[in-house]
Amino acid sequence: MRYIPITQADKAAMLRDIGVSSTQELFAANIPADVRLNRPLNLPPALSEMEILATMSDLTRQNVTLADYTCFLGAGAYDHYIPAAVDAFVRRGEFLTAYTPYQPEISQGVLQVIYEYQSLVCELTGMDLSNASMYDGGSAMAEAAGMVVQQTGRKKVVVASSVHPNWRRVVKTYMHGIGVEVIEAPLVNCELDLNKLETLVTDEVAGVIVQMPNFLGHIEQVRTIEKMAHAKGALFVVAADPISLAVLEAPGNYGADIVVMEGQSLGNAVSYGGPWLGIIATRDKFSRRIPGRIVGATLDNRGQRAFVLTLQTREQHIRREKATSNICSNQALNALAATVYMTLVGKEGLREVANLSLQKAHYAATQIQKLPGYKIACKSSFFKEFTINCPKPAEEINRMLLQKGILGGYASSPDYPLLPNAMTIAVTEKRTKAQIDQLVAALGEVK
Amino acid sequence: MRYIPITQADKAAMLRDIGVSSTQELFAANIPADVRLNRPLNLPPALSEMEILATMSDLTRQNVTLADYTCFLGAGAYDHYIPAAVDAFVRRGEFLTAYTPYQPEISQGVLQVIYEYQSLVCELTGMDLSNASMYDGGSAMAEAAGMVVQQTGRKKVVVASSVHPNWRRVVKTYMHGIGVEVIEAPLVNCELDLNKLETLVTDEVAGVIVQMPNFLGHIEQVRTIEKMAHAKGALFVVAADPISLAVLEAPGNYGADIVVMEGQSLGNAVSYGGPWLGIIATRDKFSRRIPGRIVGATLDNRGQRAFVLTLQTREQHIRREKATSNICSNQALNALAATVYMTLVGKEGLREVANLSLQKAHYAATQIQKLPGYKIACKSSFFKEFTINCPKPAEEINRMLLQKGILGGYASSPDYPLLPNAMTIAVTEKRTKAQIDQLVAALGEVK
Amino acid sequence: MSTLALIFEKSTPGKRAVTFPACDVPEVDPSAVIPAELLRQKPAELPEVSEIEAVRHFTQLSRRNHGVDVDFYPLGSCTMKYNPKVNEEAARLPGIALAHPQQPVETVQGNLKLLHTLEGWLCEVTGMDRMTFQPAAGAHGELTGILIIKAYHESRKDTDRRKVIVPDSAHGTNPATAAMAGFDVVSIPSKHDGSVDLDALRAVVGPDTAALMMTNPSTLGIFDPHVKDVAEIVHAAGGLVYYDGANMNAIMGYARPGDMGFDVVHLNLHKTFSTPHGGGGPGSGPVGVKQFLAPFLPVPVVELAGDKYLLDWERPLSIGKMMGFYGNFGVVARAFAYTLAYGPELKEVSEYAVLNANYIQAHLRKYYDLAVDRYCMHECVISAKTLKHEVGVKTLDIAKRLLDEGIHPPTIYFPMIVEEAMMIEPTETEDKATLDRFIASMVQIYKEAKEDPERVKSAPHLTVVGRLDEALAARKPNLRFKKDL
Amino acid sequence: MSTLALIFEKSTPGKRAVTFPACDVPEVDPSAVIPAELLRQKPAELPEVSEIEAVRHFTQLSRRNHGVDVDFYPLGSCTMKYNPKVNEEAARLPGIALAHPQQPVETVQGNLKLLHTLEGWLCEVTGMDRMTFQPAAGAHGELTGILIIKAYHESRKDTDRRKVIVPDSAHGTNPATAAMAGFDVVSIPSKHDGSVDLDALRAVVGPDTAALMMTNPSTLGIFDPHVKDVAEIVHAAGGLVYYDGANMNAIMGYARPGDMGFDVVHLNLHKTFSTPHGGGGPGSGPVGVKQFLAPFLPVPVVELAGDKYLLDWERPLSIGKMMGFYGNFGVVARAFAYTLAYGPELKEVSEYAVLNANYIQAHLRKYYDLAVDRYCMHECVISAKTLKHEVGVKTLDIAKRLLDEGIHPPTIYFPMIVEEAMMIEPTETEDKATLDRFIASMVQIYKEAKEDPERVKSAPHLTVVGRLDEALAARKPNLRFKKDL
Ligand SMILES: Cc1ncc(COP(=O)(O)O)c(C=O)c1O
Ligand SMILES: Cc1ncc(COP(=O)(O)O)c(C=O)c1O
Repeated sequence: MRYIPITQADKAAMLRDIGVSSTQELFAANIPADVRLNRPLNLPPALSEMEILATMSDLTRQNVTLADYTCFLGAGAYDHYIPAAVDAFVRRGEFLTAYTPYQPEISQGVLQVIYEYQSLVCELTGMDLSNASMYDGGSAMAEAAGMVVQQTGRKKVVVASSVHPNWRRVVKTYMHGIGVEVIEAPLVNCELDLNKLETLVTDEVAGVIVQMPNFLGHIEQVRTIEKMAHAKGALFVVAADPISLAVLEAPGNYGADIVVMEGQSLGNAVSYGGPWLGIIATRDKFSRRIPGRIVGATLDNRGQRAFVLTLQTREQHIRREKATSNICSNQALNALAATVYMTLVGKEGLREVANLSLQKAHYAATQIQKLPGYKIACKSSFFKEFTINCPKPAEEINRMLLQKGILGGYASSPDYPLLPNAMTIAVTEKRTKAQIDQLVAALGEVK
Repeated sequence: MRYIPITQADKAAMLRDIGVSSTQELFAANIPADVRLNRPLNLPPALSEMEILATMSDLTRQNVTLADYTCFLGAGAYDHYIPAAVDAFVRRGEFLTAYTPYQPEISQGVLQVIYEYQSLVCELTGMDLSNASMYDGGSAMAEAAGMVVQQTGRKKVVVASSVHPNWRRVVKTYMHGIGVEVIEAPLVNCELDLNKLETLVTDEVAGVIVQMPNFLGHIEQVRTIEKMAHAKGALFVVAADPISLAVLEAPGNYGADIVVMEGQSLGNAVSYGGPWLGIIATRDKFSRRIPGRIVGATLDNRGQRAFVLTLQTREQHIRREKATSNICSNQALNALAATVYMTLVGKEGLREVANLSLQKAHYAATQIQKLPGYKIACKSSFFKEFTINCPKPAEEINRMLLQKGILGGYASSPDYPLLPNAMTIAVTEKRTKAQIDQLVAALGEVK
Repeated sequence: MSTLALIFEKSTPGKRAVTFPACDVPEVDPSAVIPAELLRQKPAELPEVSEIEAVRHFTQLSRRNHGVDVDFYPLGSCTMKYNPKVNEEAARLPGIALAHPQQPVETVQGNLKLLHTLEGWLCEVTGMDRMTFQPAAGAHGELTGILIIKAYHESRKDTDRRKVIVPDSAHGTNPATAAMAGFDVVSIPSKHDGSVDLDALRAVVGPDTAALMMTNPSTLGIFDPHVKDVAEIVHAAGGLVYYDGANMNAIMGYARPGDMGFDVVHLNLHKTFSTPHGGGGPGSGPVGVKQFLAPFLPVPVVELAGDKYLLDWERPLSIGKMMGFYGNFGVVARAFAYTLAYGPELKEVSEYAVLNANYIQAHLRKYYDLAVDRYCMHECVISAKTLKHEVGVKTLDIAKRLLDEGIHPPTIYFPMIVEEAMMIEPTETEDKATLDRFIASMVQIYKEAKEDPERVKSAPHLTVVGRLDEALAARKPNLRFKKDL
Repeated sequence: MSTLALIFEKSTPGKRAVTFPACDVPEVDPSAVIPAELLRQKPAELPEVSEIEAVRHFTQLSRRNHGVDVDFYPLGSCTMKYNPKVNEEAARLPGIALAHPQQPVETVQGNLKLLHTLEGWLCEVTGMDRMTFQPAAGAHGELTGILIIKAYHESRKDTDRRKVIVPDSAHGTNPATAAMAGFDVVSIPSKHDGSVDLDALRAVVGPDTAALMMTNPSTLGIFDPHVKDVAEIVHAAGGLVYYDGANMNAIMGYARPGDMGFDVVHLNLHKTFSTPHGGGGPGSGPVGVKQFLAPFLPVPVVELAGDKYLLDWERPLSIGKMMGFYGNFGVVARAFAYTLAYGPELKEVSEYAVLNANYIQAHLRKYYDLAVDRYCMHECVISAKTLKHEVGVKTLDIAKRLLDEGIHPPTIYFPMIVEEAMMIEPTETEDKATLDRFIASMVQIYKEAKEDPERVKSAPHLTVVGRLDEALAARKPNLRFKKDL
C-alpha cells in the first residue's frame, strides 16, 4: 500500500457514505462472478522504496554503459552531450506530472514549451509547421508514409535501402496495414543507386523516403532525388539527423515535403532505445494531414497572447476513424528536453556540436584508413558517421574492443551483405582525440 | 565567459551610459596601481561544461563509494536510506537558489519549511525551540558550550571523552578562543566513569556535555549525569543521534538544557563530510541565547498566518559584537532535506528506521561475538553502533575487508588506546542479513 | 506580467549558454568534405540566450502549469495518479539511462532481464501469455494489437475479415486505430451504461468481422456484465477480441482480460503503472496476447535461453516493427519499479481506485446528474445536463470555475454518448481530504451556478490567463514563431 | 488559498509515505537491550502523510518562493549570481556524494586531490600560500582566521594583544567573530565612502592590537585606496590583518589580498564561486593564510606526498578543528566545477560584475541619492533619504514595491552608516535587459512615490501574503507547531 493514502478510518467513513459495507460489494456489483479472479496475483512480494532501488541497481549494474565505455556506436542512437540544465527541467513536477494541456488556462507552461518546440523544429528543418511530437523517428517516418499515401491517393511508397533498417521495418508494418506496397530502392556502395531509383519512382508512387545522412553515415543526392520524386507527382520525405542540420542544408531548402527526425540527440538519453522523440514537420499545405497535437497562439478574454491546442479536427478524439492518425499520448517530455537543449546550445552551440562531430569523425576515418586491412567502404561524403570494411567481421572486432573498454561501431554487414566486414562508426563531439587514437590503436591490433 | 550574458554590443552601450570608454577605467578609478595584479591568473584554461563533468567524474571515479561497497562505517556519518523525493525538493530552483528569507512576502516557502523544521526538531528532542540550523553537529556542540558559558558565567565545561573525538576538538577550539577550560571526563570501558565525573563537575563548571549514544555506540547513564550536572548548577548538554530518538528517550524528557545533533542521517548524503546539518534545540528560557536564525509565525496585513524571521536582536547583523554568535549563512538546504525526510518517513517510518538499525546492529554484534578472537568491548547497551575488540588492529582488518567490497568499521583504538584492536561498527536499516553475514564471514577469516 | 515572452523574443545575437571545447583534432574545412550545394546556407535561428535566461524561462514556464505534483488532477480516463519519485531515480540508473540500444546482448543482460521479468508479471496481471513493450503509448498498442490480429487472419488466409467493431462509447483512438490498420470501422451503439449491446453486436458480427475492440470497464466507468458473452459472440463468428486496458486501474487482481476470453490487450503504463504523463507523454502501451498470437508479435522478442537473455529477430510471422528499438524503455523501467512496490497488492490499487470514485459519485449525485445510476468502477461520469437546462451553466463553465480552486477539471464532453459529461477519475492515490475538497468545490460551484451563474460562466478568474479564443486559433493558425525580417 | 496548512495540520494517524522492509534478522525486544528508563515513552509527533501529500506540500511551498532561478535577485553583499546546473550534477557524482568521511585515505584519493588542487587555485586567486576548506560559511571562516591569528600571537607569547579593530562599515559578522574569539572589539569610524580612516586607525593601533578586519571592497562597494597603508600600519604595530573576502567578486584577477599585505583571507564560495545559497545555506568559507600562519590551520591538512594525498593531523600548533570533518565538501566540489569553467577568465567575472553595478548606479543616481559619488566596484549603494524627506516613502517601502515586479529587492538598511541604504549587487550573470527592467522598475517606483505615495507605502500588493507584523512575531514568539492536546 505504498501510494494509497486512505486510512482504515477514512475507508470506513467513505463506505458509509457510499452505503456499502465493504469495497467487495462495489466489485461484486460490477464484475460477474464468472470472470472474477479468485486467487491472489502471483507476483513477488511488495518491496519498500529502498529495496526497489537496490534491486534495480543490482539488476542493471551488469550492463555495459556509456558512463564507463567509450562509445563509437551510433546506428540510430548517439552519444551527444546533454547539458545538465536539461534534466533539471525534465524533473520539474509541473512538467513531469502534467498531461496533455486540455485546460489551457492552467497549462500555459506546457503549451508555450510546445509552441517553442514547434518553432525550433521549423527553424531547424526549414519547414512551415511541426506537431507537438511523435513516438520516435521510426514511427514518425511511418506516419509520414501514411500522409503521402493519403495526400496522393497512391498505393506505393519507395524507401531507400539506406534508411535505418528498423525504420524501414516500421514503415512496412504500418503500410501493410493499409495495403500499401513498400519498394526498397537499392544502393551502390553506401548511397542510393540513382539510376535504379529513377526506374522505381513511377507515377504510382506516393512518396520517396530517404535518410540524410543515411544509415551508413553517408550523404545522399537529395537534390536529384527531390526532382525525381516531384517529377512523378510523388512527395519527398526526408529523415534527417537534427544535429547535422547545423552543417547540412535544411531539407526545406531542397524541396522536402515532409521531414522526420529522431530527436534523441537533442538532449535525450540513449536509455536503451527510448523514450525518445519523433519529430515531424511539413508544409503549410499539409497542415490538415499532419498527425498529432499542435499548439497555436491565440488571445485570451483579457487580450493577452496565450497558447492552446488547435486544429484538433484532425485528431482521433474528434474525428475518430477519419482522423489523420490514432496518436493520442505523444513524447511531450522529450520535446521539452529538446526545447531546453536547443535553447541552451543555441544557434552557435548547435554549429559547434555539429562541427566537432564532423571533425572528429573525419579524423577517425583518416586514421583508420591508414591501418592495413581497413578501408572506408564508400567514397561519398559523410557527416559524423561512416562505414569501413574491416579485416574481420565487425562483431568479432567489437568483442575485442569491448575488452578494452570501447563500444565499437555497428556491424552493418548483416543489413548490407554487399559490404563485407562492414562497421559503421559514429563519432560525436564527446569523443576526444585520445579516445579516437585509442580506438585506432585497438583496431590496428586486429590481425 | 560561461555565465556572463553581456554581449559586446551591450557592453559598449553600458560603458557609454556610465560615461567611460572601458571597464579598465572603472578599475583604475578604484584599485591603486601598487596592488594591481599585472599578469593573468595562473589557472588551467577554462573548460566547457562537458569537459568539467568528464574531468570531475574521472577525478572522483577512483574513490571507493557507498554505491559499490557495503558500509559498516559510522563514527559520525551514517549510511541511512535517503528517500528519492528528498532530492527532488533539494533540486527545486526556488529552494536551491534563494537566500535567507529577508523578504518574507516572497519567501513564504523557505520560511514555512524552516518553521516546520523547527517544529520537527522540537518534537524529536522534546525541547521547546530550535533554530533554523547550524553548520554541523560538531560546531553546534561548540556553540552549545558557548551558550552554557554565557548563561552561567562560569569558565569551565566538562565534555565526556566518549563524545566524538572531532567534536571534542571543535569544542576545544571554540572554547580556547574565549578562554574556557575544557575538561575531558574519562571512561570505564565504553561509558563515562560516573565516579570520576562526579569529582569533575564542580560548581565552577558551566555545563556537562555528553553524547548519546556515545561515539563508541553505547548508552550513557544520562539520568544520573543530569542530576550531577544540575546539582552543581551546571547545564546539561546532550548530543543525540536523531534516528535514535525514535527508540531512545527524548533528551527533553531527561532534563537536557540544550540538545545538539548531527542531522546528516535525516536525508543528507554522506558527501565526504558535508554539507550536513547542525541541529540545536533548547528550552524557552534560553530563547535569547540561542544562536542563528529563527522563524516565527505571525499575521500579515490581510490577517493571514504567515512566517517571518524573528528574535533577530540576538543576531550579528543587529547586535554585532554583542550577538549570541557570528553565524550568518547556515545549512538551510540541509534543513529542508531533513524536513522532507522526516515528513516522508513520518512518525512510524522513523521508528522503523531506528528499530531496523537496532535489530541489525544487535544481530551483527551477536554473530561477531561468536567468532573466535572477537568480543564486544563493553557490556553496556548500544543502539546501532557498537565497539568490538579484534584479533588484529582494525586498520589491518579493514584493508582485508576492502578487498571483499566491505567498508569496515571505525578503527577506534587510536582515539581510545585503552580499548585494544577496537573497531566501532555501525549497522543501519540498509544493511541486509546477507551483507551482515558476509561481514561476519570475512571477519572470521582473519587469523 | 502575465504574458511570458517567447525564448526567441529573449534572444540577443552573440549570447551563449552551453559551449563546447575547442577542436582537438586536425580540422578539415566542411566545404572540402561536404558538397557545396548540400551545405547549410543560413543557420537555423535557434535562440541565443545565456544559461540564466534559459533557466529562468523554463522555471517561469513551469510555474504557469498544473501537474499531479501541484494538486488534484481527476482527469477521467487518464489515471492521473501519483508518480513516485523513486521511479525517476530508477530510470536514471546508469544501466538504464546510459545503455545504447545497439549494444551486443551480452552487454545488456540486465535490461533484457528487466523486460522479460516485467513481461511475465504483466501477463499475470492481465491473464495473457506473451507481451511486447514496443508500443510507445496506448494508441500505439492498439495499432500493434490490431495489426497482430490482421496478421493472424492473413496467416490463415482468412482475408475477408475487413471489419472491426467498435462501440460508440469507445475512446477515439479505437476507431482511429482500426482505420489506420486498414479496416472498416463498424460502430455499434452502446447501451446507456456504456456496455456492449449484445443484440446490436449480434446484428453486425459475421464472416467479415476481424475483431471487436472493447474498453472494459467502459468509458462510463462500468464493468460490462456480459463481457464474456461479447468475446464468445465474436469468437463464434471467427473474429478476435481486443481489450483496451486503459482502465485496468479498476480491476487489477479482481479480473483479467485473458480470463474474460480476450485475445489481445494493451495496458497504459503511464496510467495504471504510475509513469508520469510528462505534459502529454511519453507513455508506454505494452500489448499482451494469447499464445496462439505470439508468433505475430513485433520483433525482436526477448527470450531466455538457458541463463542468457537474447533478442529473437527470427520470427517470420511477426508484424515487423512498431518503433525503432524496444519501446519507451525508460518508461517501462519506471513501471517495473512500480510493480516491485506492490507485488500482489496491486489489487489494493484497484480496490481504492474504485472506493474513491464511488465516494465522489455518492456525494455529487445529489447535485449533478449521473450517467449511470449504479456503483461505478474507477471513475464516475456525471453530467451538468439539468443545470444547463435550468440556469445555462454548462460543463465547460464548471470546469473553468474549478480552475480557480487550483483543481484540474475532470475530462469533459467525453464519453460523447453522455450529454454535458464530466468524467471523474480520482485514482487511489488521493486521500479523503482531497476528495472532500473537490466535492465541496463542485457543490459550491453548483450553488454558485444557481445564485450567480454569470460568475461561473465567466470563469476562470484567478488563473494567469483567462478563457482563450480557440476559434481564433483555428481560424488564423499561428503555429510557430517567425522572426520579422 | 493563501495560507498553506502546515504539514502537521495535514497529518492523519496511520498515513504513510516511505516505508521500510520487514526485519530480516532475528529480532530482539528493544526493552531487552535498552534500559527501560531510557526507552522513548511517547513517540515524536512527526507528521503522518502520504507521499503525494508530502510532494504537493513542498511543491506548493516552493512555488511561494523567489530564487535566482525565478528572477533577478540583486541582494547586495550576497552575490546572488547564477548557480550553474552542471555544478549540481558534479556534486552528485558518486565519488563525491557517496564517499564517507571516515574512509581510509587510500580510498578517497580523488577527493583529496580535488581539495588540494582547489586549494592551489584559490591561493593563486587570493595571493595566499595555504588554504583550509573547513569553514562552513563566511562567518565561520572569519572565526577560523581570527583564531589562527590568536594562536599565532600565543605561539609568540605575545598575549597582550586583546583587541581586534573593526571599521563600523563592516558586516556584523566581523565584530561578532572577534568577540566570539575572545577579543575586545574596537570599532573605528569609516570614512563616508566606507574606506578605513587612517587617522582613526593610527589612533587605536598599538601593542594590544591583535588584528584588524577589513572588508575590501568595502560594504559601500568601494575599493579602499589606502589598503596597503592599512596593512602596513597594523603590521607596524605588530598586529595581523584579516581580509573579509566576501566581496572578492569585484577584484578577481585584478588584485589579490595577499599582494595587499594581508595575512589571512576568507572567501565565500557561495557568493563568488557560484554555489547556491539554498534558502540560507550551506555555504563554504575557506580561509587562506600566508606561509607563516600555515602551522595554525585547522587539522587535518591535505598534503601531497609523492603521488599520494594524505590527511596531516600532526600539526601541534593547529587551532584544532572548526567542524566535524573537512568542511562542506559538496559545496567545495561545486566551486571546483565553477573554477574549471573559468580558469584565468575569472577576471572577466569581476570585470562584468563591476560593469553591471556601475551601469545601475549611472541610471539610478538620477533619482536616488548615492552613498558615494564615484565609480563603484561590484555593487552600488544608493539611498532613499531625499525621497523619504520629501514624500515619506522609505527604503522599506521601495523594497516592498519591488516585490510586485517579481524582483527581489536589494539589501536594505545596510551598511548602517548610510541612511536609508539600498545595496545593489547585480552580479555579472545578469544581462542588460534584466538590468534595464530593474532600473525601469526603480524609476517607476520613484515616480509613483511622488505621485501616489500611499500606493508604495502599502506595497506589496501582488504577493501571496502582505506585509507582516514583525512586532507581533517578536512579542509573542510562535516558533513551532504544537498539537493541541
Ligand atoms: C480508454 C482509452 N483508450 C486508449 C487511450 C489511448 O492511450 P494513449 O494516449 O496512451 O495513446 C486512452 C487515453 O487517453 C484511453 O483513455
Ligand atoms: C561582507 C560580508 N562578510 C561576511 C559575511 C558572512 O558570510 P556568511 O553568511 O557566509 O557567514 C557576509 C555575508 O553576507 C558578508 O556580506
